[in-house]
Amino acid sequence: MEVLIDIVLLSLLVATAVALVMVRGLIASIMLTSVYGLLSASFFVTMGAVDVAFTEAAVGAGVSPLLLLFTVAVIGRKERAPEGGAVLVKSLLLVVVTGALLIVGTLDMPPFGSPDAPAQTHVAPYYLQQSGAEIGIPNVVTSVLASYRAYDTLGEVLVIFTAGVAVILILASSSHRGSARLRNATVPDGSPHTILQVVGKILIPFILLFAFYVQFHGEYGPGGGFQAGVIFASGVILYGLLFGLPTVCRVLPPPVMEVLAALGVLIFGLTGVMSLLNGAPFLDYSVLADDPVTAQHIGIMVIELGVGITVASVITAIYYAFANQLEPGPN
Amino acid sequence: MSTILAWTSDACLLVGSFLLLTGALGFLRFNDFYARIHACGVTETLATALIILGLLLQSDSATPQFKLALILLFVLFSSPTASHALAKAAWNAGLRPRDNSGKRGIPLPPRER
Amino acid sequence: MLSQLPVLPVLLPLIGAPACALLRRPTLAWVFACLVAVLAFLCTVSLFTTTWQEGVQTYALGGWPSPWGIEYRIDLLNALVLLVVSGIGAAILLASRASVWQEIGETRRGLFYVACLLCLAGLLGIAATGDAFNLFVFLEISSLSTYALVAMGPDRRALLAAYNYLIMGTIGATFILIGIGFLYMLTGTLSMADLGERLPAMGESRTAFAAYAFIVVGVCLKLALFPLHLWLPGAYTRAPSIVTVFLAATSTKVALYVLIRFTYSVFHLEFSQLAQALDTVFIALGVIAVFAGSLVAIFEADLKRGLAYSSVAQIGFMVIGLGIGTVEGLQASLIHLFNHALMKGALFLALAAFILRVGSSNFSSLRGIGRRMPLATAAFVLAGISLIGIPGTAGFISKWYLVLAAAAQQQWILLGLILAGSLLTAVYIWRFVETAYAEPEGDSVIQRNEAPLGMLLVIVLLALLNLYFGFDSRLPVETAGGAAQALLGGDAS
Amino acid sequence: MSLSSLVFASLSVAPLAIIGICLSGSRPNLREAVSILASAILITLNLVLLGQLPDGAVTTWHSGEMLPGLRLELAVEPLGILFAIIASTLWLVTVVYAIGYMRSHEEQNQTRFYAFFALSIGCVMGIAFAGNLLTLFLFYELLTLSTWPLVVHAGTDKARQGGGVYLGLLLGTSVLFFLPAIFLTWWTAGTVTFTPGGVFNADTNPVVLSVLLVLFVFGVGKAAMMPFHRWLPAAMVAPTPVSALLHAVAVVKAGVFSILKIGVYIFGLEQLSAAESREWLLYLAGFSLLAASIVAMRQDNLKARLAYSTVSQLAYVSLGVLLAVPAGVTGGGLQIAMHAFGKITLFFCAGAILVASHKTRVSELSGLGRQMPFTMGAFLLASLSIVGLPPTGGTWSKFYLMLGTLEAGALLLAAALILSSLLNIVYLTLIPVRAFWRFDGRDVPASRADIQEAPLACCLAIGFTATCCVMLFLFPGPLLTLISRIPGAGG
Amino acid sequence: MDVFSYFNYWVVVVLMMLGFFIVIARGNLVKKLIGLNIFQTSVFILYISIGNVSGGAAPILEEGVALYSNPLPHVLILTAIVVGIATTAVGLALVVRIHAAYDSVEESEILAQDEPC
Repeated sequence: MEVLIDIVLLSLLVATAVALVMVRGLIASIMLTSVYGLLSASFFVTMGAVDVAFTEAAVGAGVSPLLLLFTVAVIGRKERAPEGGAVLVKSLLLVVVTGALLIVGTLDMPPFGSPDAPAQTHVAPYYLQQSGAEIGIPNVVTSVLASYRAYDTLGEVLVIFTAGVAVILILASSSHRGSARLRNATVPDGSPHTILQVVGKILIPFILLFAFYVQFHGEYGPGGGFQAGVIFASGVILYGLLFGLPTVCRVLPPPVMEVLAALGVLIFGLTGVMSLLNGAPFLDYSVLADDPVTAQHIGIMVIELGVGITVASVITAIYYAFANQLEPGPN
Repeated sequence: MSTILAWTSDACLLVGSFLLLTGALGFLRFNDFYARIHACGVTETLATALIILGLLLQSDSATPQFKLALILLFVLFSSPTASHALAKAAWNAGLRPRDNSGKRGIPLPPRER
Repeated sequence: MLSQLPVLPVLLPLIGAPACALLRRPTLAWVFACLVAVLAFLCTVSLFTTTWQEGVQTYALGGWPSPWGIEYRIDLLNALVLLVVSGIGAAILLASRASVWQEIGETRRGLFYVACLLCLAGLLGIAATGDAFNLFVFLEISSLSTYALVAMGPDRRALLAAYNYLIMGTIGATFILIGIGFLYMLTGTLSMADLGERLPAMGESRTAFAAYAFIVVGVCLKLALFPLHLWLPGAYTRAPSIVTVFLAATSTKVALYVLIRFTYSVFHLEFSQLAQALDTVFIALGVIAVFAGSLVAIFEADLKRGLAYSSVAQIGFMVIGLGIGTVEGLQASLIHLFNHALMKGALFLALAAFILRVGSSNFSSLRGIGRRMPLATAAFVLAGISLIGIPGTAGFISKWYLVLAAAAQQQWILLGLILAGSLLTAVYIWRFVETAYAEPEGDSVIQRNEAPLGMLLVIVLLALLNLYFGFDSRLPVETAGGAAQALLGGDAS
Repeated sequence: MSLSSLVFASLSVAPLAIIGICLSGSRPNLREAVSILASAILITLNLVLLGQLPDGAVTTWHSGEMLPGLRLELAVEPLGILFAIIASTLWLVTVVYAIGYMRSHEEQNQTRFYAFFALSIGCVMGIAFAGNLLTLFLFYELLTLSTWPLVVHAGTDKARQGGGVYLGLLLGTSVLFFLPAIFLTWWTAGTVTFTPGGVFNADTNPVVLSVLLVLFVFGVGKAAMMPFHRWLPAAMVAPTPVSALLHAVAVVKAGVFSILKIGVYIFGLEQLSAAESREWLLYLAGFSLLAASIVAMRQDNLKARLAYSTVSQLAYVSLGVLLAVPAGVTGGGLQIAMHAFGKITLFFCAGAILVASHKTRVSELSGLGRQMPFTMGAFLLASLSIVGLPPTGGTWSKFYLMLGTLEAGALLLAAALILSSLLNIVYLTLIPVRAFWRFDGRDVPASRADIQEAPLACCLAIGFTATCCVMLFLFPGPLLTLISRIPGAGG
Repeated sequence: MDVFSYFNYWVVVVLMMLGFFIVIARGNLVKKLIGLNIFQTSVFILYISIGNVSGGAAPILEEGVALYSNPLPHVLILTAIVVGIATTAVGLALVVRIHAAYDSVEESEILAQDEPC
């Protein structure tokens, strides 16, 4: 049964990718990207990677197409016919060579799904067997993410922070530093989205609530700071789409978002510095409490919070920066 | 009792899937944008509801049931709203419904001109 | 606190970047960034001496030992690269103010320094980490910030250059990711030290071969090794002057480090029969890079672009050393890594000063610059002479060891090619000297207009370091020798 | 003063002079006074050094190791002292000459000229006192770089083109041949320090020696061995004092001096004669000196003719070394000195003619002896010295070189030397002869009536060097004594 | 199962190459980024496939479950997804600015406006 679902999903993925190669027009491409993200998320579920699936659904099928759509709204949806001739031949050649190399690489791989493969027998078993005792939370992915490889996660937060800085830097105009201008204009469109606004008003609080649930439930089930941040930001973006950029900017001013983004990273980083100051290695949570397991709990909680804050505020700030490009006015 | 529940659940899932299929068929076969939205929107709302209902009946602990119920609620809100948003966007962009012959059928209401 | 030393150089800019983002005033951000970079450099110096005296320093992040956690393993190679990157980084930030204030708009300056610190943190993180995946993460931090920094260039072509760099860089990073994935599949570990131990046990595996191939291609994209260098000239030319200095002096060095690390620490003895072929490829590509890069540089009308191509050529020299594949070759490569950072740092920084004062890096507008900015020009010439490899400068030491390595392998043709390549360097450096001193002035009256003091001091310092390390080369030579010996073990020499 | 502080003092005169020149740039008189004073001090220092000259080569200073077995070294030895004294003396003379020339020619950027001039002399001192190949190479390259601004002094396109050839050939040969040769020497012998008798073991592979010899001879591009002589005529675009400096004092002499030094202290005569490539290099030198003479004959431009004459005369020195016999070395050493004084006089004369009459072509000089008897007289003396006829110093160098060829049994080369001297007479000595005696019958053209002798400073310099040519013939003793102390010159 | 074991990897390879092809063959700057997205997502699929254990449950510890899938690749890919979206965001920001500067997002049209860069 699992194999069947597997094959179906993979076939759909291939079909989507092929369609992406064939299709012309950016809107269609973006929709296919979204479909691709959703399909791969489903695939991840069948592979047992629920956390990844959650994230991919939020990012691959959500945020990423959203950003693409914003871009297309600015630049237009047209796409020229693809280059033929030499470019095509060269690209095909390159792809075929690379692909062949990859195929050759797969030939000596351990069989798919084998429990005896080195990947399954060397480091991973330690996490599965020891994390219960050492960290004390059921979600092993969170244990590894937030404690064993917390430094990677710090790097990840920094990546998203960097992206925020980069987007704001790139899209900043000469007249303002922040990601958006606060203006008094109301919703520019003549016809208010009454129905959408009503439904939005009902749903958005629940979306935000759900974000908090995901944030703090990450230790027990799929979820965590990153997913929570994305969901929170989606709520904010939805609000912005329905009620206009100025409205949402009044609620969450762009400068505040920038400060929050930095603060999130700092919360994470300074947690590590705390250990450092107490003579333990960076990000060693054991100094946070007397009981090592409790200490791990506290540590994970705090850094997940940092992750959540940064992700939510960076994605919101990126949204502001892009949405600002849509606003008419001197830019 | 459990047998009846199982049967009901299976029936819900089956009908739900069938409705989804018809929705997809309609989406592919109809030649008018609004008709396509209609096909998807209507069937999807019911189909999703049925499928979640079927899953609800299969589950035996409280947490998943609660979550499924929330999802159902969410879908009931979002799915029609999404259809509405699509149709409204198309209308605002100037797209008008067509009749079965493929010609523009419904005239513009005077207010819109 | 001494036990925390290995993590501090990375940690300081890493925490410093978000803190810097909280500062609203650009001047404050600049001061803060400088402070952080200088502190990081001091930590690196201390780390370097510790490593020098006591050998490899390990540091388990989060208290989880490798391979379960992420570990920093600082050996001489790491220490050397860290030293170069943090030293040059600090120097450049200190010198940057005038140039940044001219080229970067008011609204962007504060975040510009945040991005600089992020880039620095990323590069240092790559150079320090002992974990393959952690390396990827920090690679992305440095890359993303670099894309933004390049896009800050004054010309609209900067945007396109940044975009091209983004596409190429991301393809490279994804290739590295694929390689790391294959490695994990084979061995079940991500720690580089652990990988190095477990890979040989896997025997001659095609998966390992593919992994290596993908990592090499990915890194070479970042390294801008010919023919994967296409992004480099655009990015270097269009980026703000300070960013160009920073990239040229640090980023390719780190990429070379990654290449060396993967080739010798992770994959070492495993590709015994393949090594030969691979070495030949490296040498061939290196030689082509040297000649192609230099030739383009000679005929380039824009000095900045010329120097960018010169970087392609110099990377060629480093890769040749790597390709020779002996302790001497590797040592030469590392010495050149060190020296080239000094040379290109001085050259591009002096160029930044020219652009600051003249407004263009075109040869035609640099006429008579030698009289307008005598000290900066002199420093440029000194660094240029070092680039050529005249005795008495650091560049000579690099070339000497490279020639030594080639001679030890009886590769006389290669030796000749290396020398001929150096000669091409002389041509484009001299072209500048000619422009700066001998050409008649343009119609404007030349007035003495030296670079701002802070910038000038750093330029002169870097140029003098070129001289210093030409006479007292113990630091790079012995470090590189030790590092090369440690990497290759008793295998060669 | 100790030996090492003397050497340091010699080396630091030029840098100090540069500072003085730059500081006094706005006041020409003071500036030139600084130059003259500096050169006088330098001569004195070198003479003192000569008085304290120890036997063999004595290392006076060395730096820390730049690379294993490689460091900067300074050493005192007879050949170096000889070279230093010649160079410093001629610096003084050239400065005096330049005062007259530059002022009456109204050249631009004179401060730069004098500063780089001093810098070149500083480099020459470095070359003279270099204790090993690396140090020699370092100063050799510095000399190339510091003379380049002098070559392109005029700043015209033609000057830049000439400068390009100059730099390209000199840098190119040194990087492509000289540097590998140093490397190979270090690789084979383990040291690059100048050692009397050479650094190579008796069992060194002769093939390696052959290769090395070729690399050195071509690598020292300043020796202008054909086919790498093109830079010398190309550098003729420079002002005359510069040409004098390049051809008589600094650059070319640095080249042949390096060759001589390498022959004596790196190879040693025994190992030198073991190198098989010596044979055909000898013949190349022979060919070079003949061919350059023939080319010189065909040049109408006076300076170009002198340039090719230099190419030819330099080949004498190379030939002397390559003979690998004591007389050859002595002849080579003498030739450096004699040619220096002879050629610098010729260039001074050429410059004086240019300043006074604005003539650059040989064919225009007929009859000029009437207007410029002093200059033309000096020209005659100097050309005799170049040819090697009494009563001039050139006689001795040619004599020893002939002796060397005979000692080595190379009769063909002896014939080449004689033939070349004959050619010298044709293309050099005939110029003043025609200027004096072959008057073409017509009256002096009106334009010539106002031609007078060159400025006093020029005449002073010319007179001094011409006198030196004669004095060296009459009193060659001290010079010969000094040269005989060169290891291998058979004292 | 044996045949399928490689089939799975091969499909992933095909997916990766389709993405890669879009990146290098398409001239539209947005389309290139979409291709990059697909390329990266496919690599994620590769990683998750590596961590798959037949019959393994999601790595959330539960009483009575013995076989879990490998959590480590999941952690890595969580990070990689973030990296992916970060790259996309920066790339799109660049595209918006490029459009403002050149009024086009087609590579050939942009290159025609400048000498090669």
